[in-house]
Amino acid sequence: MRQGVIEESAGGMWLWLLQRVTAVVLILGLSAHIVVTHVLNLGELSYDNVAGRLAMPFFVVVDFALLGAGIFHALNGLRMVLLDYGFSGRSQTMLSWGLFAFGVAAFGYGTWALWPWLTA
Amino acid sequence: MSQKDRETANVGAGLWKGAGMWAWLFHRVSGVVLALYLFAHIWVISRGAATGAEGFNTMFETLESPLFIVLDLFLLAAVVYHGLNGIRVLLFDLGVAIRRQKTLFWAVIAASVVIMAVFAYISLSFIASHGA
Amino acid sequence: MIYHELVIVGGGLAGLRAAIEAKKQGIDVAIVSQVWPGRSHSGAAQGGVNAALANHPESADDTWEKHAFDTVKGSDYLADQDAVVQMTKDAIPVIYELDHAGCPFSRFDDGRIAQRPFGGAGYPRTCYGADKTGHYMLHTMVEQAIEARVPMYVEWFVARLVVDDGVCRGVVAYDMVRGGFELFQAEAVVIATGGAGRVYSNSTNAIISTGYGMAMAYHAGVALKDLEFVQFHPTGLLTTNILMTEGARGEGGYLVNDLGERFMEKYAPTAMELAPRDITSRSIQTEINEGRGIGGKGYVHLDLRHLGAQKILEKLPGIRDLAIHFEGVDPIEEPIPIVPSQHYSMGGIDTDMDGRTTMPGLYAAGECACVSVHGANRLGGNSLLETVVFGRRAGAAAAQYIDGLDEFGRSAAVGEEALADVRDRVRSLANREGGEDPYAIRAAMASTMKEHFGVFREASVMQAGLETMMDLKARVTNVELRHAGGVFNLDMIRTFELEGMVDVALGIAAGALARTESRGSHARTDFPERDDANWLEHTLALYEPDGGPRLEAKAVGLGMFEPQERKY
Amino acid sequence: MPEATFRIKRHNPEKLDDQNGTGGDRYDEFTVPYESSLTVLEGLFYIQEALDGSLSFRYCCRAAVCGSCAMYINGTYRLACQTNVRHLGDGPITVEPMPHMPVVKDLVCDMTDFFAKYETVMPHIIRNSAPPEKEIMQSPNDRKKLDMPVDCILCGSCYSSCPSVWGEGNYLGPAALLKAYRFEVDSRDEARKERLPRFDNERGSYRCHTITNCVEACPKELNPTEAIQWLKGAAVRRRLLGRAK
Ligand SMILES: Cc1cc2nc3c(=O)[nH]c(=O)nc-3n(C[C@H](O)[C@H](O)[C@H](O)COP(=O)(O)OP(=O)(O)OC[C@H]3O[C@@H](n4cnc5c(N)ncnc54)[C@H](O)[C@@H]3O)c2cc1C
Ligand code: HEM
Ligand code: SF4
Ligand code: F3S
Ligand code: FES
Repeated sequence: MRQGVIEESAGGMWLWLLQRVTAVVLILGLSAHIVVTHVLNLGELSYDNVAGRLAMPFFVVVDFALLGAGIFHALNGLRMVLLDYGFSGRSQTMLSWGLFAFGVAAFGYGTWALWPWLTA
Repeated sequence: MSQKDRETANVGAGLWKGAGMWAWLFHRVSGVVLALYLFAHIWVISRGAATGAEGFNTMFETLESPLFIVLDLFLLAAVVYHGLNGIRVLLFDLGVAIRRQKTLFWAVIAASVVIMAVFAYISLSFIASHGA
Repeated sequence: MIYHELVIVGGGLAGLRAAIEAKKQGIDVAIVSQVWPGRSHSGAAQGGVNAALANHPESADDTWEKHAFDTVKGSDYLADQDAVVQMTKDAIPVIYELDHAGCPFSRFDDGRIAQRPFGGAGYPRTCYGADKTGHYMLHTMVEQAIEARVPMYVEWFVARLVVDDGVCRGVVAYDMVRGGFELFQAEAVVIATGGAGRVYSNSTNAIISTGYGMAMAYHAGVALKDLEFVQFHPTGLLTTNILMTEGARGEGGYLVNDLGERFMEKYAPTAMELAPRDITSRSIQTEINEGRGIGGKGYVHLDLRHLGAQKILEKLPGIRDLAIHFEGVDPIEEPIPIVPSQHYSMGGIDTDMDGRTTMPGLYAAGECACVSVHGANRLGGNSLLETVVFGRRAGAAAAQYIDGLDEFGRSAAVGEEALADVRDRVRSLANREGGEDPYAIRAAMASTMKEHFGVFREASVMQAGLETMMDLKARVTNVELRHAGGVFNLDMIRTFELEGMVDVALGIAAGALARTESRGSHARTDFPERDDANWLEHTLALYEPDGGPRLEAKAVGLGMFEPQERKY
Repeated sequence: MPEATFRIKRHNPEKLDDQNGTGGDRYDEFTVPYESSLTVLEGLFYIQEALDGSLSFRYCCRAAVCGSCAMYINGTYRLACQTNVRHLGDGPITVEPMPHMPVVKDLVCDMTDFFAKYETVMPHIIRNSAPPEKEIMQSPNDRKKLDMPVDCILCGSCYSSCPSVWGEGNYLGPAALLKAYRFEVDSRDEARKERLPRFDNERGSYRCHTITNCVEACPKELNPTEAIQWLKGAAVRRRLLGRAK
């Protein structure tokens, strides 16, 4: 009975591993992000401030890493949650591709949103 | 399992004795909350690109109202718990301290409380100093 | 109707091994078992399994001949020596085969399979996996059967054999999970249903060890052999009779009476606690009878404290758990209260070395069979061995028998009658009114057997016991079934079992009363000596529907070893 | 004589269309007298024999080695045969089948899926080389690695307790994965790629979220979580770093 399902769901190590890797990126990146924006800059949140920070190459890297890792981690996390509530076989495949497409779109949108800051 | 089987399945309570179950549930809930927030966040930031400096600063003002700061605190709690428990899970993945999962859970809770206390102090004094 | 060329009744070690062997030979074989095979009683075995591997530093010159000698001497010369030779020779490859199949035996430092001393053995030759040997062997065998893709009918209770024209052609079984009876047609049947311990109230056996499989063959006209030889294990827990393995003494445990004496020095000065089970049980019973039980009560102590926590945790972890959970005693801190308890049925379905019975198409192996390799007293660690050695041989013999059949025999449809018969039986049981309570009879039987056919036996006591048993047998015909049909109907299963149990118990009683000598586990106070002139022979019990069995004698297979006095 | 009150959850599939539509589900109370000690299993037998012959439950060894009698007793997973009423304090003893499992009747759960999953992990040794003449050597240290997993009695408690199993019936569950581990860590097992795909996927090890309910539930005090974590690591070592088993 289960044989078919088992074979269909071969793989999974990469997603599992990437969830861990992105978690590490997030924990480092988010700590930095929160400290910089909310602790050091508290009370001084303003367009210029943020723009100035975003122009620094180091923060460009951090923010893009955070954006990518965050999107992946969040979507794959949501996928893991949904898998536990009834997605298997074909619907699992469709879910995965759907979320993948959404992730790419979100990353594109995020980049577009960040763009003016970088070029400002 | 088919629907009928699920219905005849005997759902009981009292499975909540091990800390691991709570740890997982909080992690899952905070994870989903954060995931949904992330996309809201991207959208908010993108408003900056759309409206330019002026609109952005008005938005920040809204965000610095007490209501949003309190909401922010909840969000922060989710991040802090999820992050710390994430480290707990990562340790298990490295094969470390699996048999001490309960102690680690309480450590995560304790650390979360401390961190949140600090943030709450900073935020509340911010609200106080800026007046309502 | 379900058809398989070979049906194996019972998924314990013997049944599994038989099935794997038949499968290897290309036979369409299936196992039908009352419990998932990995839950069979074999899994409760603790101490170990014997083979002259000569791995132990003190057993470098051990050989299968010495193993055979110990076995025959242990049996009080009632074992068939050709079968013993076969078993002890096969023991060595069988253990290696188990190891190759992944059985997690404990190891010596050099990586070889570890061995420990056991009662009645001249050398430490008992291979073990901590104190869970049976569990490890059973799971290994289940895994092998799964790999070999042997179909298993799990939770099917076999109610009777199908006999067509004197040939065994299948079984009728109750499908416990889905309900209803079903006919299994087959060319041959192997019975591997384990022991009959539960006819005694003080048994170490699983609750499903009722001897019903023996009774099925018995009712079909096959003789049961040597039933009167019932092994009492020296060390069962006081309140539950759960076994404390002989391995506990093998690792150095002491038996101590109320005076704090290691009383075994009076009874077996050389072997001490490692005398064979019959002798040790009698010694304990004597201490108790003479008032030296702990506090004058009916038990003595098994003391492991001097072994130290580390050794107990490493070698006897299961024993410790059992003592804690079931007796509330931690062996690291306190001695364990123990009593001799019914443990093993040396007797069983009369078979030859290949598991063949006198009925064509019917085979038996394991504890339900009597080959006989244990004679009047089984040595610890020989029974697990028996299940795999003779399970294999029975599977092979049945396969060969099936290969030799002509096509005509295969296709004939039989057994509808047997199926209808079982259904009628249930209906009539259920329709009876104001009948006997089967559980009252069961309880009366079990305590009668304990009181009247225990460690020591005597004519007048046994006579009274036999009369009670005859009475109970008459009452069984009046039992009433409160619930018929349905799924997982324990009432029905246990009532079926009762009918078989009473007949097996009667066989034990009749055989014990008739045998006017003391031999092995059969110790009569009125006939304390072994009587080779008259009684160096097996007892065969044949079923009579009314009253007790008809007894006959069968010659013992002698050979390598001349009968001599047993001294330890 | 002391007495114990048993509150037993009943389920009879044949009464599925009961007027109250409960599928024959109800709690029945029984009073069981005993002398000095009584296990829950003995109590169930007393009820079946003397009070209600239609009660169904699994049993075999009555010595905590066969795994038949796992149930939910006073809200915890226990082996009925190993649980003495004196351990349970005063008050009625509530006995239910293992939660989140389909029920066959009364306290008997349907274990079909449980065993089917166990079979999919290839629960047997895999050897590729010719067997030696004698035993396959194994150091006591290597043997020690087996101590934990070989004690599993496949009682199903862990499986019933795992939220990842409840959510989606295709997860292999802790018991099957523990079995895969039992062979993967065995120094005598020579599996290369054979068993790996059976557990190295999202119906296998990756579906475990280290919830550790299984550890809490196990009456043999085993640790399936540790085993599953090892399997995840082993897959990475083998697939990514190309290590042998
Ligand atoms: C507590 C204990 C410890 C022991 N320790 C040792 C030891 O250390 N060393 C040693 O050598 N021996 C030991 N023994 C003896 C040994 O374990 C048994 O003799 C042996 O395991 C019997 O195996 P078996 O395959 O014949 O039967 P079992 O393992 O009893 O299997 C019987 C099978 O038959 C099935 N069955 C029975 N009736 C029916 C039916 N009517 N319909 C369908 N299926 C049925 C059951 O489901 C089961 O699968 C011990 C015994 C006990 C009681
Ligand atoms: C702060 C650093 C973070 C760490 C260390 C971290 C760690 C983890 C880990 C290890 C898991 C896997 C849990 C499992 O398999 O059981 C996980 C799951 C998840 N994470 Fe994170 N995470 C972090 C931040 C985030 C963020 C910012 C989001 C949202 C945007 C997020 C959303 C999720 C979700 C939805 C899951 C799935 C939860 C589940 O399966 O129950 N995480 N996280
Ligand atoms: S791991 Fe424990 S709970 Fe799970 S099946 Fe095995 S013994 Fe039962
Ligand atoms: S409860 Fe389930 S999720 Fe993993 S740790 Fe145990 S298998
Ligand atoms: S009856 Fe075997 S574990 Fe309880």
